[in-house]
Amino acid sequence: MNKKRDMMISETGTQREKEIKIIGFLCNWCSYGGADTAGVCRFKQPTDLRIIRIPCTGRMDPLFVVKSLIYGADGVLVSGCHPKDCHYAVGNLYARRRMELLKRFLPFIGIDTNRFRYTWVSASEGQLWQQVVTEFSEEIHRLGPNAGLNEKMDAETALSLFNTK
Amino acid sequence: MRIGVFICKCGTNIANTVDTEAVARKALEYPDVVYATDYMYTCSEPGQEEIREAIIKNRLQGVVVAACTPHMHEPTFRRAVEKAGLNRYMFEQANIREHVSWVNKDRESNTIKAMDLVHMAVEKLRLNQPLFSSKVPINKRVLVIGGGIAGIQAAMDCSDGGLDVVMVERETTIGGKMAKLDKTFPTIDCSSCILGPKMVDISQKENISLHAYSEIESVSGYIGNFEVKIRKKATYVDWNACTGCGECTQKCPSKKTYDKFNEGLGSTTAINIPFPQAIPKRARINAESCLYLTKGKCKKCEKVCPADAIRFDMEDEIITEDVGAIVVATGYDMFDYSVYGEYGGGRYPDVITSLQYERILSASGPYGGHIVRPSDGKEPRNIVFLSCVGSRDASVGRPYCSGVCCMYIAKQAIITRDHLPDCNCYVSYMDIRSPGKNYDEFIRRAQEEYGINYIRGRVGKIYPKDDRLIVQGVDTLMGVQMDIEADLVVLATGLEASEGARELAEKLRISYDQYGWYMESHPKLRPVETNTAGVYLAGVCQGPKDIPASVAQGSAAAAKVQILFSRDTIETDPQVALVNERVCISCGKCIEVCPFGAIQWKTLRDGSQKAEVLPTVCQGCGLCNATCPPKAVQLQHCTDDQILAEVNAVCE
Amino acid sequence: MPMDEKTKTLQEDFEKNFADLELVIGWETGFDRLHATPVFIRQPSELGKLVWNPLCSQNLSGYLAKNLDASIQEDGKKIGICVKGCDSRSLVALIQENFIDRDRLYIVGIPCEGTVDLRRLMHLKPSLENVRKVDIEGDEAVVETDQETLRFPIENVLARKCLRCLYPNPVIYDTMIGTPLKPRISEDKLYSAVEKFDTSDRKQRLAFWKTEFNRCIRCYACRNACPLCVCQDNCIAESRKPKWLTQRDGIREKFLFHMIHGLHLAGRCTECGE
Amino acid sequence: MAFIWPAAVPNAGNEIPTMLIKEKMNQILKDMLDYEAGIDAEAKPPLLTFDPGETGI
Repeated sequence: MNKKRDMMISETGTQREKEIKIIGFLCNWCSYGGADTAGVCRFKQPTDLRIIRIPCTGRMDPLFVVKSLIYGADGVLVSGCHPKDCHYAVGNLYARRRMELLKRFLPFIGIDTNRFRYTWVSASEGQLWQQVVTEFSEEIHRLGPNAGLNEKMDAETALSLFNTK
Repeated sequence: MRIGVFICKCGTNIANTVDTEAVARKALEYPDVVYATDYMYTCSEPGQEEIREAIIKNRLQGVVVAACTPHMHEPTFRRAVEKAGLNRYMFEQANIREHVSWVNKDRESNTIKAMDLVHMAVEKLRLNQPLFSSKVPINKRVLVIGGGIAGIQAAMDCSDGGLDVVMVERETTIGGKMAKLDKTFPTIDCSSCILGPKMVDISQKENISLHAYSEIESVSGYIGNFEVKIRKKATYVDWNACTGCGECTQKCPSKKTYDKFNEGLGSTTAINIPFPQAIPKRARINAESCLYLTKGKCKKCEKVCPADAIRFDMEDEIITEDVGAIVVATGYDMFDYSVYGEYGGGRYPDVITSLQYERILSASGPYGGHIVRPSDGKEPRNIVFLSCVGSRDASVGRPYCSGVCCMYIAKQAIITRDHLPDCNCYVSYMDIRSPGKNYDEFIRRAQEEYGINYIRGRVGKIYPKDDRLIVQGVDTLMGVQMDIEADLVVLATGLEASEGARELAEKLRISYDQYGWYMESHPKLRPVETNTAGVYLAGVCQGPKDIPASVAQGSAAAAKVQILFSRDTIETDPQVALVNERVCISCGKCIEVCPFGAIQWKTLRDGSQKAEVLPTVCQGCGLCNATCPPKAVQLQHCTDDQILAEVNAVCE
Repeated sequence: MPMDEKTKTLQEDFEKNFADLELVIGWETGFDRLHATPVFIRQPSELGKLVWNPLCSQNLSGYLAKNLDASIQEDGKKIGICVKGCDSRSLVALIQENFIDRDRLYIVGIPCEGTVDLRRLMHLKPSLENVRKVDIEGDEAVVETDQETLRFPIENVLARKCLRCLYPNPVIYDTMIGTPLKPRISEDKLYSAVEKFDTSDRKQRLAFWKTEFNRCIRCYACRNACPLCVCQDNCIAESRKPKWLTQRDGIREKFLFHMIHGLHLAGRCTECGE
Repeated sequence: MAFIWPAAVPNAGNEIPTMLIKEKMNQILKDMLDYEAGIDAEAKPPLLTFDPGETGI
């Protein structure tokens, strides 16, 4: 899979460190609007974020985040309406419990929790959105590409890593 | 599947920092993409024409447009796609302007990002299904809950608009709190003079069926097709026979019943008619205090009644009404003044609430309009009005301002000065809130013309001294402590949600805030609608407001109902959840989390129960889809597979 | 109250109430005295099979939601079920989610000293055979065989879930057999294993889980044994539409399956050790 | 290659410690919402409900 990504880069001529890809799950009513506002105001942002539009953060099953991180996404950002501002009244109230549970669970299975972040951005907060994307992208660049659980790491190397405790 | 991709240059907005040709070329490599081009202004007439032609020429089955934000032109492109014969949901829009070209200048990484976004849109489109909105007939009857001025206004407007109206009122008479008022601000015109005719209209209109002394038992169904069960509480009087002559009320021996209409000033008989202009003007027997119903003696009213209307064996009756829309106008209750122990509310007879004082002022009140002290019936020489009792005070859980007290204090003081010119009126206030038309002038008149002493400060304590009351407070403007010997103290108690408002909200599945005020769907833009389709709000139940605002909201809610009923059927939004019955394990989690009660049990032939989504009620939030363990329920146009397709497009 | 006395009172209690029971779920001695297996008794005569000893470790409430449709009330007959402390918590969790109707059950709660983990027992004494009785006295496990009586310190043979048991006494029951017992662990040390595991470095934990989950062959036994996993044959691990997991054998798929199981049990799992 | 079992996790046989995952989940929920499953038959599972007043999340 990554072969395709590298080929794309070499095709455009400049050899760059592997492209960082961040998946953003944005709620359609608030955060997607906030990202639009940031765009309309031309607030400069890094280009690593790929936005997926969902009707509400209540639609976010924590499994989407886990699957993204396991299958190689370098970072996952979930953003929705501020609590009590949800277009569906309670969607984000359910979501914040699920996201916080996931945020505290990820380190236990060895996934760096800084690769996942959830925030609340309303449709008018373009400035805040720029800040969230910029900060998160820098954080993910610092962490580097996420190997995910690629097959290459066989048992021996895993064990060697482990037994050096 | 044959997909066409259109990359919009949007003039220079996109073309400046995104290589649209490369993105179009790249798009051809994605699976199922058979046609890809970039175009100057895709959203323009010629642009849409280009899409239409490309669909026909290349027999496209789906279209991806990479341009601005879907919030802007998704409807436009969907119509264009529909005009060309495709289903409007076989379309995806990638946002490469606000999210790409406008936020970064690096042309090369912008192009890569645009390619990825187009790839994600293509992957999602490959899993899109054509969706069709269904038409559901509307039952053009409206239910108005609450017979106060807001409810009356809503019912009148709907009825004038030719709609059948069902009004349910909890008390025996409509009129709500306004019927208890003597005069209304700022024009001091008599409350029953402006309310009475409207109440009579309600009773005389053929298309309004009034259920007084009734409560909502249960509400089921959805917008356009609500089924409401109404509990007609037992009045022990057959209202068809009763003419409201009042003979029984004279002869009834049990005189000690709590007079709810007069807020407990004086008492009334067990069988009573609240006030002369009551609509419907019918008697009701109070089961707790009627000698026959409690001890089995008496039955005097039965003997005296000329119309033989007394029915001691009467039971509650549940009736069902099918309606298409519901207007909630359940009004408010006054704050319980006994919470402020230091004011002696409930302990000293001469410390009364403002509503009790209204009854004292009112000609149909217990004292026939003469201002006297409830304790000894003497005319007061000093009256102190206290504002913000149970408002703007977080310590008693009422941090909000009730909005109307400053105005009605001034009105009550002015009327008092009219009745008793030599009676001194003091108003202890924190701030004066008089925002309406002629409101502040009214307060100014109270101070200057009627010589009412406005003292800025909060009263600390009220204690009796022989037969008078010492009101201990402070005058912050003069910087002195003040003690007034008052004959009568009127507490301007704040407004709070009416008792039972929360239970009703749960039945209607509308939400309310922590004070019990009902939640409008948008505080500024949609104040009379709720998040539950088909349920509208009017009056104070949505938040403290005065009579003009309540009437305005009554008309607004009626207008919303008219809009809803202007069509014979409702077109449902097809982006709703759908249950795959073979996968559903009947765990009921979706029903528990659905904020709109859009999912119900459906019993299959073999008796097993599966979840079923009502397309008209579902708002498409997707909570059920995220909660369902076996993923039996899928939000159409945003299914798990479609989101996973986009995730996989990025993660490769 | 010693074990065999508990067995007797257990049988008597069910005998007494068998009139309004249609089924009694309990344990009986398995193919040898060292194993106990669940038993479904429909005739009062079979009540003699019921037994209670430290080998009855299976969580019987699992059968209620998954196999028997315990949510529909038939002719007023109830289902009798024996539950230890941990099993009763699973029962409550099932009732919380309306999988079972509480008044459809006649629950007999048994405060439990702990169940013996046979693998640990075999680990200590591989040559163990023709066992006659296994008992727990104080903090020792007593295994009587034809030849000798063996005594093991309880920490070496108890199942892992019993070593950290906070609820030996049933949280829900109609009758209780025996007197309540003291929990074997205090509240704060309940998650000591997890806290200790958290101290290791993140990379090592990832490697540890990758190695462990690599050994998983996705036989789904853990899912089928879990009393709260009621999706059974509709599990998204095996579903084509929506396609969360493929049947490909790879660390990603296995890892994701265990995440699905874990996340779906979040806030529901009662650590019954099944 | 003998697999050295981390002492932190007492384990009888060679089973995969899946219960560690569930214990961690329960620990988080105990800290976050002070909730324990299977204790109160009327309580609603935490992820099936919400509390508008809660902070810190």
